[in-house]
Amino acid sequence: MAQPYPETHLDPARAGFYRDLLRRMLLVRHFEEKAGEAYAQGKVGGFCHLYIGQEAVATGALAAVREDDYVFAGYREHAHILLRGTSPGTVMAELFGRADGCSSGKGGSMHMFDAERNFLGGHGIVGAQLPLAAGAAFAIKYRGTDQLAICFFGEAAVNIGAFHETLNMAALWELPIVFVVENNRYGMGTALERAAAVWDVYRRACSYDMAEEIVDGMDVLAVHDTTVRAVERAREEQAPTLIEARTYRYMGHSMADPIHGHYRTKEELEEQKKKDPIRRLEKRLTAEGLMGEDDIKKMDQDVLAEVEEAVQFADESPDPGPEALYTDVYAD
Amino acid sequence: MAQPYPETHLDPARAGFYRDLLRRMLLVRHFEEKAGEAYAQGKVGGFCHLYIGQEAVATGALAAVREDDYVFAGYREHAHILLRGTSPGTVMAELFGRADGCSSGKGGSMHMFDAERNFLGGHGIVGAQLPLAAGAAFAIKYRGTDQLAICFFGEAAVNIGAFHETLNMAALWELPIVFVVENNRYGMGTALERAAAVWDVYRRACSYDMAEEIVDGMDVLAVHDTTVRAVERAREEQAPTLIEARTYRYMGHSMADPIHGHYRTKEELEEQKKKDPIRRLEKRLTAEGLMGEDDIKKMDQDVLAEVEEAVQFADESPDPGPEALYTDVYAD
Amino acid sequence: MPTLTYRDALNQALREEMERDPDVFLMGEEVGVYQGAYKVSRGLLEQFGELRVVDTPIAENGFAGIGVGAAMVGLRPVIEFMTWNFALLAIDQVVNSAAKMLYMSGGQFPIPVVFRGPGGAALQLGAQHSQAFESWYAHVPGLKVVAPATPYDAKGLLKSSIRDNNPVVFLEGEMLYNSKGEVPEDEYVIPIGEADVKREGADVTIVCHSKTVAVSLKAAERLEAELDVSAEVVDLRTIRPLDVATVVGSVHKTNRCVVVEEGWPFAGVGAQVVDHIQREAFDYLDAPVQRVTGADVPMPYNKHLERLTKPSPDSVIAAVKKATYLDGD
Amino acid sequence: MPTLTYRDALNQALREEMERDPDVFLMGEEVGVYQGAYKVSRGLLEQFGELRVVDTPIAENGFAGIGVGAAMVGLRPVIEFMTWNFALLAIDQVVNSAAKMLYMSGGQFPIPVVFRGPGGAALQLGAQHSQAFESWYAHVPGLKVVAPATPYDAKGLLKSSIRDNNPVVFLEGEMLYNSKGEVPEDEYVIPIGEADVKREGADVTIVCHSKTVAVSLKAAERLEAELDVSAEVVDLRTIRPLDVATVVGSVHKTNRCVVVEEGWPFAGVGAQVVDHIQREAFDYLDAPVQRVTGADVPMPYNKHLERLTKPSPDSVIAAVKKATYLDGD
Ligand SMILES: Cc1ncc(C[n+]2csc(CCOP(=O)(O)OP(=O)(O)O)c2C)c(N)n1
Ligand SMILES: Cc1ncc(C[n+]2csc(CCOP(=O)(O)OP(=O)(O)O)c2C)c(N)n1
Ligand SMILES: [Mg+2]
Ligand SMILES: [Mg+2]
Repeated sequence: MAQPYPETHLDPARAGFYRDLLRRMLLVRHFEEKAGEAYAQGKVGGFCHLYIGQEAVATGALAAVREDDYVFAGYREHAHILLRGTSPGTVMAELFGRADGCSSGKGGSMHMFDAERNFLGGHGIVGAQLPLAAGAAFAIKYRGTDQLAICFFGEAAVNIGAFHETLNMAALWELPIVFVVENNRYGMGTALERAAAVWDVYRRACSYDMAEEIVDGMDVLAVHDTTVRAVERAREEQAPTLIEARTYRYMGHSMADPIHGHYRTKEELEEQKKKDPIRRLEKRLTAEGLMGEDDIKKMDQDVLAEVEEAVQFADESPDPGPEALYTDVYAD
Repeated sequence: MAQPYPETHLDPARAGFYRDLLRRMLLVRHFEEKAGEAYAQGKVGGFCHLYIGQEAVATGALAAVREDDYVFAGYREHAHILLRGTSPGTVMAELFGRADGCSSGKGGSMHMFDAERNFLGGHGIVGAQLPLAAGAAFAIKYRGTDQLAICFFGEAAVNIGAFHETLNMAALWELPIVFVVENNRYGMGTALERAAAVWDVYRRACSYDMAEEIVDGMDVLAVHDTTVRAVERAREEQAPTLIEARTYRYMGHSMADPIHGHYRTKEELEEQKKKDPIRRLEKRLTAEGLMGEDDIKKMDQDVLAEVEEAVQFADESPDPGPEALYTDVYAD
Repeated sequence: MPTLTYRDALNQALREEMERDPDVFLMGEEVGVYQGAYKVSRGLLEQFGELRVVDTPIAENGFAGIGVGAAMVGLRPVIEFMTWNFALLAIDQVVNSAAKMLYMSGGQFPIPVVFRGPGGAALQLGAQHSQAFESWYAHVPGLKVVAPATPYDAKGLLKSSIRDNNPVVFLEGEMLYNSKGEVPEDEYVIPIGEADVKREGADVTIVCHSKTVAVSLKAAERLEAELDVSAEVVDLRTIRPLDVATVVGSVHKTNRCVVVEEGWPFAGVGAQVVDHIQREAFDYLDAPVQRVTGADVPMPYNKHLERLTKPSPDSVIAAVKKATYLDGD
Repeated sequence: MPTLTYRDALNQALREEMERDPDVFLMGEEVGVYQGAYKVSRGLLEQFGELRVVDTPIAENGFAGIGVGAAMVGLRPVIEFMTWNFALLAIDQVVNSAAKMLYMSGGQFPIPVVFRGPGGAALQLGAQHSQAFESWYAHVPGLKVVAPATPYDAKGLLKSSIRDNNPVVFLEGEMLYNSKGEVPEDEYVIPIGEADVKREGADVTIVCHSKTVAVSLKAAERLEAELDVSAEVVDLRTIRPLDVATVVGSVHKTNRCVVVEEGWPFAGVGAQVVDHIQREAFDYLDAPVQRVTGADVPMPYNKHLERLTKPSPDSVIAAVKKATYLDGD
């Protein structure tokens, strides 16, 4: 049985890498904060699911994969596409529904895509991305390359049939795929314990003789190391892995939902925020002398400026014209 | 981990019970043989999935439940409805599509029902009976009675989403239900090993912290004892059980399919037939002096006569009239 | 008469039927602790407890089947789909189990289950969350399909649906939940299968249901004011069984017809309505029946594009002009 | 020209396209070792190996999604559903993933996948195994829907479907697999979206597809012989996009029309065809368009009852009589 991952020791030679992780997490955090503001201003419509609190998971995991690997996520995917390198302006423009958005304004918050960067969505039906990602992994096997597919989903998705069907086929066919459960404890207002018969999500791997990993999802380095192992397993042994990353969301399920209330207390939320993944990495970097407080402040401001630019870009991007309504229904 | 069940010792005081089990298995065997003949004569249409070889499973399991328990099965359910006590004539008439059939000739081989005897089908979509049975178990819990639901399905059904969703909810909500996997090694022409990542089907219970049992499905007494344990668990602890019964089908998947061929050899089939569940019980009963060979012959002939009567009954039953086409579409 | 939102009218219907019949229970995602994703079930957990207001895992196929199974043994489940988009995962249980069980069993197992939740588009939810499936469900014998437009109809029809001994697909509208209307204090039910003339008129019949009723009424007002065209607005309320007599009766009077719906055009509800009219009112028709539907595209996220996909008073008026040869063609 | 069964014509199409393009693969239940539940894929495993002819577990939603995912990264999967009845479990991936991906991604991800298998009723398979879903799929923008009636059409259209860059729902007929017809030895394809006049005539147009084409042709022969009515038989071949021009053109000539389909009546394909005709040929119509459909009931098992549910030459002739006012009403 896998055990919660112990805190890693920092290696000064990798300071650049750590700083980069911090920068990425800050980017996600500030981007999401701005997205939330823009939502409140009515610039973003529909459902908008923010990633604040969970930054370490996608940041750590995606730092472990290559550009030519395929990445799939659900509807809470702003972070994942940003971490693939899609420009924040393009992502923000999609939230604003604009022509320069990563899905040309047609997809919105839940349906972001970037073919060039192998980011394959952005899917709104819980669990639907799992078979899709397995399909990409199947194609990799079919072509005999050493790519892999990585697929993110919430802990509530493990109760749906698609999870089971996909994990079985992925294990049976030895597909190069990494499944990452972002266990933020709740599916909307339902606590994991009220939805799943087994509370240790990673244990579900037992039904498929699949490799399992459990990791502290508030520790970006731990997530990274764990994913590196899973990536190796996928690339070298064509064996899939189920990673459970334990994390927490600070915001409501979507911008339309309350932050706390019937299903969780304010106290729980405040308690969890003390484990903030960004503050945690910052503290470690400063404690070990790999960054100064000023460096961090500077980085933070740079990132903030980048995100503000993104908002400006989105604001200035035009709406798609009415002719866009009937394009992209069919390919030639 | 559960282990293959050791051979039980016979208790002379229960001779009547053993004889009854034998009689039931013979009824199923002869009924199915006649059904096969009738199919060859064109009296039975559509898909017709015979149970020959698997008799010990339903016979042993259903001897362990009560009349007021709810029984669900798939499309290979002639045995199960017969074992509930529905008259063979009524079941045969359904195969013939006649008005006196247990579904008034509208259901056919795959859709048999007997509300009076709490036999709730007869379902043609692989896995669909699992949530239905959990629904009946939910109703039991809702009403607070000490009934239970028992649900039969093939080993190939464990790979479909409905299996996973249902087992999770059954375990989570502590429903009084017994799941019986009739592992006859093949789903149509696909061997278990080519469809499931884990070859010990009962191990799938691990994903739900559910009680598991593995049993020799060619040993009716072992199946019975195992089911008795599961029944107790359901009735007294409201805890579900996943039972895997290892068995074998002698015929093709349905009457339209080859008995052996691309997917299994004639040799394998002949080898398996040596473990015949009926011959096995007969041998034990005669070896331990609980039945004589003549008793058995007599019983066999009685059962055969009963089945022949059933065929005659079905033959003489009228087709439903054309007015039946539009009845039962909606209830009042 | 008190004024209620559509949401609260549904809540009342659920509450009253659960009080009336201990066999009625509500099951679905977030119906309990969270008080309902759209708050339709607010307060029910507190009143009826965990056994009768059941939060489920995300497992649509599973809990829909549990509803059908519970109905087989005599309970009267109300299964909430958070939205009908997610019910695609459960459609096997709705179509292959619920709709067919009575027939396959030769009449032994009626399935008194209600499947309910919001259907159709809300605002900017994108392609996977903005679909109107009424024509799919209405295609299937064994199902009844109800789609009320007003709080009054919602309450009366939900009560009838719960009491009905057949599987009922009950389509609400996320955009309707906040809409208000008069709802009597005294108990009432509205029979399934009866259309309602929401506005009388002489020159053209506008057939609609659910969200498009308000659109059609708005169009009718403008038609009267701007073009002196008197439009009769027929709200189907129930899609299956369809109240053909009311629709055809109206066309016999007006001789012209426009059918409005939110869903996609191909084989939509409107196509079936047209089929009845052209067959049963052929000699009364002075012009082809026109249809107004959702645009034949997956729903775009951008709000301007989204608006273009939806039936509007303008598009209804344009269709009426065609049907009355006022469009100058 | 050689004569082939519909089954072998499909087999040839698969084989030729797999030979032509290494990105094409076949996946589904029993397609490999078992040689296909209906033997459409006979010999393909032996020729192309396990990576290109993939047997799956029973997991329709899963392997349909795997097909869509593989298509997202450029393969051209052919996903076989053992029958379309079981595809209800996969319909979320067909509708929410395959049909919408291109649009949601602003044109970035075309989905060149073919979903194929037998649809409609065979003989005495009962309610859960005897359903014709073409109007459901045709309802959905983003999908193409093809339903060939002859070996020639089956081969040419399957090849086009595999080469198409969009998700294609390809409906075969279990009852058609053994039917024979001429199929040229030389390579050919048939464009998606073109109806085919299977028989020319002057007095009435019979619109049909798939299994009902043979029924309609039989009816047409008898109409000629018995009633001196000359029927034109239009085989839609593709349901979406619908070849409205050919249908309406024929009705412009004959002024009367009957639409035949195997599926249920409410919002069936025929309803949509009627809608087009009454709108685009209103002034040409001498009588209401009549429809012949499957009976509006779940499929009964009993063979006599089953026969009553299906369109037959008799029921088509009765409808033609109505459409030509020869029925004495
Ligand atoms: C099949 C399906 N059912 C229901 C929903 C509505 N829904 C959207 S997100 C969600 C909760 C998912 O929780 P989880 O998987 O834990 O992911 P998280 O939102 O916590 O990131 C639900 C029920 C949906 N989108 N799809
Ligand atoms: C969802 C679904 N997919 C496919 C089928 C076709 N089918 C019928 S039985 C069967 C094999 C089932 O095998 P198993 O569960 O092992 O039961 P057995 O037939 O061996 O008793 C298949 C694939 C079906 N009925 N339902
Ligand atoms: Mg969660
Ligand atoms: Mg089996």
